[in-house]
Amino acid sequence: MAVVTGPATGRGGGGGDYPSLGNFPIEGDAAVFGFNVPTTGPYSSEGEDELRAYELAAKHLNEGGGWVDSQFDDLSGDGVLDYQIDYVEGDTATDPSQATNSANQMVDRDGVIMFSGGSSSATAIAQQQVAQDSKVLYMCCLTHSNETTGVECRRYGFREMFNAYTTGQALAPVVAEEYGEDNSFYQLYADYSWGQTQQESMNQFLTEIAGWEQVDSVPTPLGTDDYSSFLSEAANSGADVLILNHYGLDGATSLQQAVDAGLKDSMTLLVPLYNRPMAEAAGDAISGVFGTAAWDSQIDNEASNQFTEVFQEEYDRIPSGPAQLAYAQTLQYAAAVERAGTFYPPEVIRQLEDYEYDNIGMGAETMRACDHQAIRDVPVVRGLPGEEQEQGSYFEIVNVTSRDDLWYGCDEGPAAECELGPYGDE
Amino acid sequence: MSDETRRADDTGTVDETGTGLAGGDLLTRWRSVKERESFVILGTVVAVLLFPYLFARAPVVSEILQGYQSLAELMLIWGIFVIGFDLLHGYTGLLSFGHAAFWGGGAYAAGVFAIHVSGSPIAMILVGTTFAVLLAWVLGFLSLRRGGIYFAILTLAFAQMLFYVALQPLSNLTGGDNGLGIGGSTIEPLLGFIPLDAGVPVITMFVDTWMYMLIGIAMVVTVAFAYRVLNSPYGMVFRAIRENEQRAEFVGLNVWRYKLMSFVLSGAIAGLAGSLFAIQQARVPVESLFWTTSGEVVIMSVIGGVGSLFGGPIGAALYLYISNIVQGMSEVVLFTQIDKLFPGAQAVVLPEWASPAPYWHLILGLLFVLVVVFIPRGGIWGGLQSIGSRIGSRFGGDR
Amino acid sequence: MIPDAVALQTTGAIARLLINGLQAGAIYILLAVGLSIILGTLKFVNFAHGALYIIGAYLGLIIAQDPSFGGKLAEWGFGDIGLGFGYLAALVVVPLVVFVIGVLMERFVARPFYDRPDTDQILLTYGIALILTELFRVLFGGASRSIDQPPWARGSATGVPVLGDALTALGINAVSTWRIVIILLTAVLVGIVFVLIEYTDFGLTVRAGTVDAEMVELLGVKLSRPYLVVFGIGAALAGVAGLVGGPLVNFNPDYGATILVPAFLTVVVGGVGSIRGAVIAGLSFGLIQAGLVQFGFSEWAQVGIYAVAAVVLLVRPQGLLGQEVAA
Amino acid sequence: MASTDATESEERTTDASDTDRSEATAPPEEYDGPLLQTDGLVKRFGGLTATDDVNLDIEQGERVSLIGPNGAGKSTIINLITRRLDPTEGDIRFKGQSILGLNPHEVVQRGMSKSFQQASIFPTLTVRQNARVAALAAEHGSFRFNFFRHRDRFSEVEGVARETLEAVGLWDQRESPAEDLPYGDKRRLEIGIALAADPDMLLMDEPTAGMSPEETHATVDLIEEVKEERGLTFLLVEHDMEIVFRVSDRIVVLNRGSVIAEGPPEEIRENPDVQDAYLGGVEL
Repeated sequence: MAVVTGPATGRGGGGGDYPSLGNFPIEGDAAVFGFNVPTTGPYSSEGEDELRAYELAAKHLNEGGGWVDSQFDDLSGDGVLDYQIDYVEGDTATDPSQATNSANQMVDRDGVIMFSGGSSSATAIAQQQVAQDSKVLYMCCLTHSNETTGVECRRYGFREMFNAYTTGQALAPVVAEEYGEDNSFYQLYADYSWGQTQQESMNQFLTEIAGWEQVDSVPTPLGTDDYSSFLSEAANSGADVLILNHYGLDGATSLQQAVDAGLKDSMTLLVPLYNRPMAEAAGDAISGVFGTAAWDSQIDNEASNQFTEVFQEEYDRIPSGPAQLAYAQTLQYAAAVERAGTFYPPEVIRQLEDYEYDNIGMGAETMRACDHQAIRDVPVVRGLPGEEQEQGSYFEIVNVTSRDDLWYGCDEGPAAECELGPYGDE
Repeated sequence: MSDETRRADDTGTVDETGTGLAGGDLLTRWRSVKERESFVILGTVVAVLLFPYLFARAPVVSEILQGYQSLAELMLIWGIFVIGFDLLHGYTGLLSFGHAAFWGGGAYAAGVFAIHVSGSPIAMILVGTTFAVLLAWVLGFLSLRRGGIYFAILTLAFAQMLFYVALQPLSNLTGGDNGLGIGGSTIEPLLGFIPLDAGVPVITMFVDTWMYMLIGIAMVVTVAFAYRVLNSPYGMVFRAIRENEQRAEFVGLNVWRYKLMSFVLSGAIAGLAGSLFAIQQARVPVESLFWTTSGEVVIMSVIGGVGSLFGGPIGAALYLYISNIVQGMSEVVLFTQIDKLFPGAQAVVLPEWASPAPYWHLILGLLFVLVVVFIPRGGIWGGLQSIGSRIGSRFGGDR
Repeated sequence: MIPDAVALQTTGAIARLLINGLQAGAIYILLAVGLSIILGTLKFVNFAHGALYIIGAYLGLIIAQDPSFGGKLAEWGFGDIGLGFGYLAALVVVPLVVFVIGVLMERFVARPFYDRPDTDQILLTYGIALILTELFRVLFGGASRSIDQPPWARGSATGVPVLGDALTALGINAVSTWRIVIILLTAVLVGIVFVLIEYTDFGLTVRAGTVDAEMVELLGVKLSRPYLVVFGIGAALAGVAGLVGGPLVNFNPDYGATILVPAFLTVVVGGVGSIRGAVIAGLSFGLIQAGLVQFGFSEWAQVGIYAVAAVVLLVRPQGLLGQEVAA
Repeated sequence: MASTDATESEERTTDASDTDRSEATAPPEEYDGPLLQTDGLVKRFGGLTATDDVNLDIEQGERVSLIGPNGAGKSTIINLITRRLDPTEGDIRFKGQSILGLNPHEVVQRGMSKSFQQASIFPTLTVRQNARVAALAAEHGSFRFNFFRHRDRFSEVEGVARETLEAVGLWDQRESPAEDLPYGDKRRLEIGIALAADPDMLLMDEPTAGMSPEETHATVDLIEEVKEERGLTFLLVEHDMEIVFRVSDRIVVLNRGSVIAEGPPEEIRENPDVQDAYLGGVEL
């Protein structure tokens, strides 16, 4: 993107003159958002649900409704500043290259002022990079890796979702209470950054908080689709608990295979993170298995219920966790623009940083300035038996672990490795 | 087609440079001019300059095409890659299903160098290309032991092995599954003082930024280089090997060494393209080593036209056009700009079921199979040429 | 004398290695045997072999169960096309249907391309694989699916009478019944094909045609029909692989391409055209993978196969049991 | 090339990646012993002995024909001499030096050229390009690092190509693709390719197979012509006895892998062993 400096004022700039930066100032009457989700490939069911939420968010921003009316006081329900919200959609196919291309297209051709979406950390990290380099804001959606707000963090990216580190923290007290304290556990983990940090976090917190003992932790190579050798070693280890740190569909496969091998009879199974494609694919295998989830419609508070209600009204289906993230992050951006009084990205970023809020159904939260990570609660869930599952409902909420028991300081854990980079107006 | 000798007006196999009858009619002179090296290079320069303007900025045209600058850059980068691939497949007759190794290898080498040593774009290109050359030497040595399908499978297997190595054992260096984030700020200005995202003076309207200039220059250099190679003794030997390997051996040529050279030259160009990719994206996704990347370059090459210098880039452009723009056409609007030509005329919006977006992979697959079945050595460039020569012969009479 | 406990531990470790190696290799073997006989006899390279796996898997799902699909089928109102006839029905129907698909492929895809260069065959079948993958994606959606295990083979094999006791005695405590079924089924199917090719007149014709097709035709034996059958058998094996792999590993339209690469490697390492070679290579891969996992080098399990394959091919370019070497 | 012929299942073992040694150990210039010698040459395929203790001496400038019934082992000997196969036992010397361990192209570089049984040409290249490729190998050796010079800079290559095409009478067709030539012309081109390498010795594997009588006639004329002009040494494998007797100085008769007779044409014609071997086959 050519950065041509010169005086130009966005309409409704309010806060005075800002130079051009990225796709600011907006040309025309509408501010365009980009929704970049997987609409093809194995994660498409998740992507499609995100898209529904994004479209709903755009509709509410323009016409009012949902959280725009009730939760976000900054928003008017009549566009953002003086602009109507328009949007373009893209397909990431859960492939980082494709995600980059699609994001570039939105930024370059469609002139989006903000884009959002993703269902894997690799695609989110790739898009965050596009955002930083082109000075267009990116609101992450579903990305669970520590790196997103750790070593790969970017000034132009914000994450509402929690991460692998906190998953272990959130699960440990819950499973300790459920299964007692004298347990030994065995871990299998997908051998890449997400899996590695996930198993580290499990090891640390199950040992510290639950007082369990790790027997062994074994990496499974990426691309493994037959876990039998690994599972048979696990079964032979004498451990009481088996933790399967595999993401998404790989998680469905390893869990199913563990159940088929009869491991559920002899061991307790745990998975770190549930999502809908995984639950759909795993079916009855998830029954009784603890894990965490981005959000769930059963979380009972005003904002959550309201979102479930409007989503169901619009689409006649129960929203998934990522849908809530998509909806929330779009509104968070819009509200920050209203507070800043301009779409000028550095000002919007400053409004988002260290913002404290309690309006998306996950309790009190802070969007931390040091790593752009939302410090929030984490829902712990347990899988439902196959016959009790229905569309959109695969697990029951067991606990929502409070943010006071979670997270880490700005100088520790993943945050210590984060360097956000420039605002673009320095 | 272009490689077939029936068509003497082919840029890849210029044979009779100007030896024909001098002072023939205009058409003959035109034909002889367009076979000169300088003409080929000049033509490439003009095309490279005009392309991003037409694709991303020109009124009407760019709006109908829905093109944009960064896609134009990507098309050129892949175009370079395909030229390299075609040197091996189209001209030497060796089908590699592992060219991702050189593209991804070059990209990673450039990226790692940028992060740990220097972010100078020129240095990145040199490092990436050199790495690809070395890699090609090793992989060529291993996989050229057998021809035909075995060569295809061996290259595929070795490239996959590299993918898995980058994915895990070397993930500290490569970033593993997350890819290697280089970051736009790590990449230094060109020659130390020209930021890549700054506009190029005077011709900004055409090329926009220095990023494009860098890629465009690389494209011109690649075309000139490939043209030279193809018109050197090597070009002739490569074709001879493709046509009849045994005979080539029995005229006394060291076929094995020439094949290795073809592999290395091809790998070098792929590595150059990979380095540019790393610079343009400021990131190297690990998928750039995955075999689907090798598959993509095969498809581009075949669709564009095997064994022709310009078929490759056309195939690349078409592939990327379909996979990026057609992919997103959730509604098709015909005659978008018609009111500018005929005031009052209305654009036509096709119903949603007629949208090609969900079928873009299918469209590419069908196109690919059709070309393989009916014009395996021609592709789109061959098709264009035969149309061109038909028009030519209508107006110029028989040669 | 080795104390009993240690002995049990050792036999247990070996037994686990064998079982794990066998089950990991079984699917590769099913795919590789089919690929190998097609490549060996017909000299035809089939990059669409993985797509046949996918066809087998989806077909099996439709016949055995009542799945509901996404994709265009759902949009057009045919999202619930499952028949629900049960797994055994699928086990009968799938090989037959995929056999017919294989025969059609030979007749209309492979045959016109026998005289074209090898590379054109690769390109063509690669293109067909792309199209089939896409058709599945468009019709059924991109979501991953799995086939339910039939009730008679559900759960852990340690619960099965006799077999379970034997496994427990060997020190194996985690193996699903379904995996045992796969191992047995693979052994039976590959055995049948082996007998067919090695000990019947049909097999004799096929093998003679492999050596010198021209000569066989001169002797008045028509090879076109045996070729059809060979292609059909190879395809059917891939279809069965999809059907029996479906309950084990989740599949989506892209999975065919994923599984094709190791299958090809199995063929090349085993030696083209050799059933025995494919079996040995498939088993070796399985054992290497299982061994690396068992002895604590699991991060090399994936790379290991490729590295071993590379070494084998450098030392013996024609593969373990390969016959000819055309330089 | 994918030769899947069962009898060729054991290929020569020389690694193609070996470096060129032809230049390094080139034979001395003034060598006047036998040009080609085979010394107790044996080739077994499994249990089958295809070549059994064959000793050939071919003098410089001599024209020798190798004849014998089908399966006598003629092709095997040619394949052994051209280094497509490794002998089981014995030695092959060209210009007095053993060529075992050389690659085919190195043997060609030393001056032994081969014309194939079928017209082995580069089909989609033009006639002139066909000749050029051969001339290039003759002028530049088996490999040279010159991928960045335009081929028009190599006038010596062009000269040889032209000379060759004129010699085989194809200069006028130089711009047509080789595959468009009639069969006889393709064979002439093939011989031309073999000649362009400027060999000392030419192996011809059934040069008139599949030709019409006129084409055969023209080819024989061509051979005679070349023989006169260049003083080449020939080793000819041929079925057509008329040609054999017309062009040969000496004939070697093979049966079941062994030499059963050799001598000048008249002698061979009278030899009872030869007549036995050909019993009912070809009239002599």
